[in-house]
Amino acid sequence: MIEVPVTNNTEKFNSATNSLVSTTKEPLGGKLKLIFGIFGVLSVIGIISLILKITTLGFDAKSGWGYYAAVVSLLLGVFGTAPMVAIAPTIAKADWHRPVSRIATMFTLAGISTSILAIPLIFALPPLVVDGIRRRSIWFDANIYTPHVFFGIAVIGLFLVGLGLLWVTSIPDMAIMRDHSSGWKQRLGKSLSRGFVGTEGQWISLRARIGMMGTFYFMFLIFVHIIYSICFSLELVAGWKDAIYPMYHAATGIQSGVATVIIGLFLFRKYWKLEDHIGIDQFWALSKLMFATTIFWFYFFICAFMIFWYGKSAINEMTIAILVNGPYMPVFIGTLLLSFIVPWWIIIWNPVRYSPWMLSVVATIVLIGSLLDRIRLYVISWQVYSDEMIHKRYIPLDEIPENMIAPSIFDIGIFIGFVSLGIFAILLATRFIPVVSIWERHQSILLTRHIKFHRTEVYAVGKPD
Amino acid sequence: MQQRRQLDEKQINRELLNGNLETPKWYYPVMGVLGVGVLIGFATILYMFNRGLGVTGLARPVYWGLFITTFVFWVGISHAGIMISAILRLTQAEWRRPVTRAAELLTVFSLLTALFFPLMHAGRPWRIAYWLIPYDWARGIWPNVRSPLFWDPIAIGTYLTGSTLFLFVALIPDLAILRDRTTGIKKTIYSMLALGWRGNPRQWQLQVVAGILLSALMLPIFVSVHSIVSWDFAVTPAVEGWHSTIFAPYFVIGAVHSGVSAVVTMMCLMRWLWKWNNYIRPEHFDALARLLIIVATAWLAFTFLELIFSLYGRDAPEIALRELQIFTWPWNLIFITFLLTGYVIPVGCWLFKRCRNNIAIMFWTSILVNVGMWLERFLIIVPGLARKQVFVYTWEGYWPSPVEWIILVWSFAWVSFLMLLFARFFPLVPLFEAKESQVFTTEMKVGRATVPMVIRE
Amino acid sequence: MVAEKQSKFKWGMAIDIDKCTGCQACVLACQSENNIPINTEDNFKDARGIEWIRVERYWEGEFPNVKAKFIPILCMHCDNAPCEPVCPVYASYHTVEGLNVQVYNRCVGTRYCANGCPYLVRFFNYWEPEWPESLQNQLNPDVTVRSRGIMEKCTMCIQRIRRGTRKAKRGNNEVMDGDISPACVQACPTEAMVFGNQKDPNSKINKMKNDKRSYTLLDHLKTNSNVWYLAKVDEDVDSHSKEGGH
Amino acid sequence: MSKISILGLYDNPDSAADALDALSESGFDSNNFDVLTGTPYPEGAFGEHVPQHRLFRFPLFGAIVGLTLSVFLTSTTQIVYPLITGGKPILSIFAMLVIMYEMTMLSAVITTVIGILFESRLPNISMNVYDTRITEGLIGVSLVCTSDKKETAERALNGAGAMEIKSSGR
Repeated sequence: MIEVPVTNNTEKFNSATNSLVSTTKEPLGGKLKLIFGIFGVLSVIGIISLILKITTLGFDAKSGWGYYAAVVSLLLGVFGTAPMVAIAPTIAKADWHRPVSRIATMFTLAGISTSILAIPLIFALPPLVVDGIRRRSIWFDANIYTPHVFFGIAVIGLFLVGLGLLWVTSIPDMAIMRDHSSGWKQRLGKSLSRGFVGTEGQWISLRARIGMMGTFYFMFLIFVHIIYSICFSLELVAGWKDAIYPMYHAATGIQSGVATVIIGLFLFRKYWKLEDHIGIDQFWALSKLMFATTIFWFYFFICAFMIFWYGKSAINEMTIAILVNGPYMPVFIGTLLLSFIVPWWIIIWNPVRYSPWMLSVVATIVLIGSLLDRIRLYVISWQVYSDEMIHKRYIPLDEIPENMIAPSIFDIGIFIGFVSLGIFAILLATRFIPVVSIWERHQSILLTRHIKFHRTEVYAVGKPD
Repeated sequence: MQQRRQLDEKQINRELLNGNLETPKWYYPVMGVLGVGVLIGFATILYMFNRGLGVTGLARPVYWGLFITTFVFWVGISHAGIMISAILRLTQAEWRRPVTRAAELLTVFSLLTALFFPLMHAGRPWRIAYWLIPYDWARGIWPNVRSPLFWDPIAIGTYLTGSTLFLFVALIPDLAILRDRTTGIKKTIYSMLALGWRGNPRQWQLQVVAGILLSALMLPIFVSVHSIVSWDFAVTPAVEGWHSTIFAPYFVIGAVHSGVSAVVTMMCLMRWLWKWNNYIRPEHFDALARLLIIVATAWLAFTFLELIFSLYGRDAPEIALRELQIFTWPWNLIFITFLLTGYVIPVGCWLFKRCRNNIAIMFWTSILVNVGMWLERFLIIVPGLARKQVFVYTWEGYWPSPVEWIILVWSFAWVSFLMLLFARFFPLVPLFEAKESQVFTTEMKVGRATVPMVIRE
Repeated sequence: MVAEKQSKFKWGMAIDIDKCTGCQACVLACQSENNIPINTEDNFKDARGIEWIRVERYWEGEFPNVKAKFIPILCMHCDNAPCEPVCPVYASYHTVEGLNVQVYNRCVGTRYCANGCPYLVRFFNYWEPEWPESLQNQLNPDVTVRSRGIMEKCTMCIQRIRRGTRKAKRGNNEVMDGDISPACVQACPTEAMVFGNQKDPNSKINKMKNDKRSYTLLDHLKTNSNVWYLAKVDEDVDSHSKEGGH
Repeated sequence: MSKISILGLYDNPDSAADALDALSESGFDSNNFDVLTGTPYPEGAFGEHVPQHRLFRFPLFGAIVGLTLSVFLTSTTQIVYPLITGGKPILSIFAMLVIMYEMTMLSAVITTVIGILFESRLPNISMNVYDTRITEGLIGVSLVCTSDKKETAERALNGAGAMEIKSSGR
């Protein structure tokens, strides 16, 4: 057994604290104000587009809501599932997650745009009873507005739980802000850290709370994905019966979440000068996650497709026409390329997985692929919906529309605006919350060592329970 | 968490080879009992071949019954090996080390057993070679690549070949240890099998890389095998209860659930039979039980999605099927038993740390899981066929005949027999992994506390 | 698909439910024509009886206004037959004449086709078939006796089709509508069943299948079956009655 | 001049590492000596020459072979015997996909295993001297040299504190 020398880490701790606390001050100098301004303006444009869309379109023109629903779905994936990158490795006790977890968790703040966007969509969703007849629904005989209410609660709940998760995981950092800064930051840190001084009891309860909040967030997330995917697309297409679809939705959501975290990590690392804290290991581990989720996209897709293709019944043929070779076939091919083939082929090469910027390019491709995927799924669902058709056993092939519809100018405004709103919320938060969690950084300083092993040097990781 | 236990190589050799270098006292009696079971089983199979499939309980429209259930069950169990050795190897979980070999072995033997069942359930098993290989070239016809039943042997063959090779590659260093500990004819055989292993850095490096590379290659096969098995069922639009898109991942996660539970059962037995208390420790059970909680919960979620979507269409035959499956005697009893044993009781136990660390409790709960998982397959296959489409004129039930039950029991005896036979000649716990774990773990002092450390290169 | 166009024939059947009395003559005719083992009471109790064609009976209405409805069900010889692609050994495939045939010699008895079939018209030989001494000489020499362990099903009396086409060829004639008829069609006392070539534009079956009463069973599965049913005419109920494709 | 093989046995990794250093100093080529252990040690733990392997080429090669073979097999068996089943196209690409996938993986696994054996130079039938105690925890340093250098080698091995030195000619 190799002796591990006892080292004094105080110096490392202090330098980590100082450099990370200073990131909340002026990482970019004057440019930061400009960036804030741009995202702020874009967010305002998004909100204006939203209001205009509601006033000009109304809730009855269902086919006009397809792109809107696709954007909500995309944001549920991009912003909603990003914290899973922090939660899952924490539960699995992987040691690489420590510098990543804060950035991933901060995306819960961007959930504000999902929550705002989701509420108008609830009004556009047709009730469970259409023309006096109950339509097919996973809510069976429940009250006719059950999905509306449940989805509203779930989306807001997801946002609140996310905020809770962010707060719980940053309590020790709040205490650090209280001790190492001045002015409003100090006051805010004091009130948010709730008297955290780092006693053993406080750490134990902190860990328990993080575990609970993480699990809770995960369950909420899966719940939201299941409800959203079923109620806002699958149920609108008469005859579409696809049990794997909610899981497909969640898995692809996680794929886009991982992509978001990679891009976020890359940008923060580069422009906030965090090279000391975020290593290549993190990108390496994230690339593996990305690889796995990319393969999941194809797996879940082929699971459904194979059944439909082989089954060949009228319902199956209709489903394939809607999802694959119907009017949205070009979009589907784009998805297949950008969500699976291209990222998969790039990411199997080891050098790519070591290179942050290459990985970010792949992540961007994946995000575009996710957008196309959501367009393919949601726009047609809202396009084929009609009050007469919904009660049929299935939609006959000749009733499926021949052309895809184009997004309106408001849809584009909403998409850009609300993505910006999410980013704006995160940028605002970085003025106060360090983008790399200081306490977890300390933990990794404490628990990882380069030690001498006979004639070589090895890297040892402590695994406390 | 791993408690560190300082063991030197001599002690590891002595303790882990205790079943190979000498025969344990219980060995022959146990093998005798199992051997009788195996013989009875083979006699029953021959009887069935001789008389025809009329001796089973199969009847229209339930053309597939216990045999296919058991086939799916054993293929499910076979997912233990790669789940444990590949996924845990890739995620660098230290606690996988003592379990990998046994899990891979279970994969190989359960696949071998699983292959018997489609063979047996065929009407003319002596012509089955034709299904796999076109033995009669003059006929000018090849197997139908569009048939899921042709995908099956290809997928299972791939998985079996891959697992066997994986098992062998990881066995080479241990064969070298056995070669060094034996004499005479045994030494010659072990020497030949060990391929002249010397243990130089090149060989060790390749051994480590091989583990990772083969795991990465086996993982996609592992997922595809049970997906393909599930597609046997899911592609048929005629059977409403089968034609579901969720089947592939649902079967895979169910297979992982039952496979990992089977590994737990096996670990308990290994600990009791060979007294490997230094290697198979409560924390291993703890870690596996935690993994199982997650797997089981995901599996339950899939079960409910499947159920919800079967009722979602509001089709009469589908509702009739679920009525049979959930509310009609005796299926309601089976359904309740399946839920209780497959999820509620085991997961309820595993939530408590005390149960996770108690080997007897882990043993019984893991057996319960597999009872539940067998019933699950039975519940999917048989009622699905019994209530096929709207032709109420031909709704029939099915209950297995004694011949089928005997063959079911035989399959368990057969797998155990093969496992014990293997354990007599080869070590079940990988010795070099146990030694590697001694080298690659250390501990550090943080204040007064001692924190175990893992060395990464 | 290309091969199918080359053939002059595409066989099909139409059954007028309105004319069906449920007399079971077709069942009996099929039984004796095709060397099907005798279905004893025990066979039926085990649900192992083999009936290539069966007459399903549905009661409708409450007593005393009860109506019996009969529907003969045989292999639909679907163009998109779910039973065909699942067979690993091509024992079940589609001929160029539009028939779904079972090649006994290839069959290994996986019974997968029977699971794929939504109409439940495929049968498995659990035992070696046996006939009482008195019936030994009754067996049809044109039809193979199926050994145990293989699937069998309605062939549309392919032996009669072959004989008919051969005869026409020998005499350099065209096969005329009504020249060929399977045993069940021949035996039907009310002429409810009609067999014919769908590629012959003047054939009776073409007229029947284009009738406004015509439907196919389980058409939502889009099996494209080649057996058409003509719905029962019933003042009380609309034309698409319960036994039809649901 | 005949070649001989010499084996020095050590009971701890540090003296084995010293022995390697001593052998290098005595002018032996590092390709000719080797450390034998019963346990995998981290790479370079004895200051040995870290071997390079090209294992990753094998599965790639295997995958390409398997894919080609399966594409050929599945497409020709369908095209040459065009039996229509269930209205599916004669060339059913999605059904072929399954078999192509499995065969690709199978041949990748097989070539990987061949690659592993090849790259770790197994089976090894050389008669170099060996000691069974290596699998019991001792560390062996083995060396192949011409017989006239035997003395130098033994001196180097002894200098590092060898428990025992074995040698054999061949």
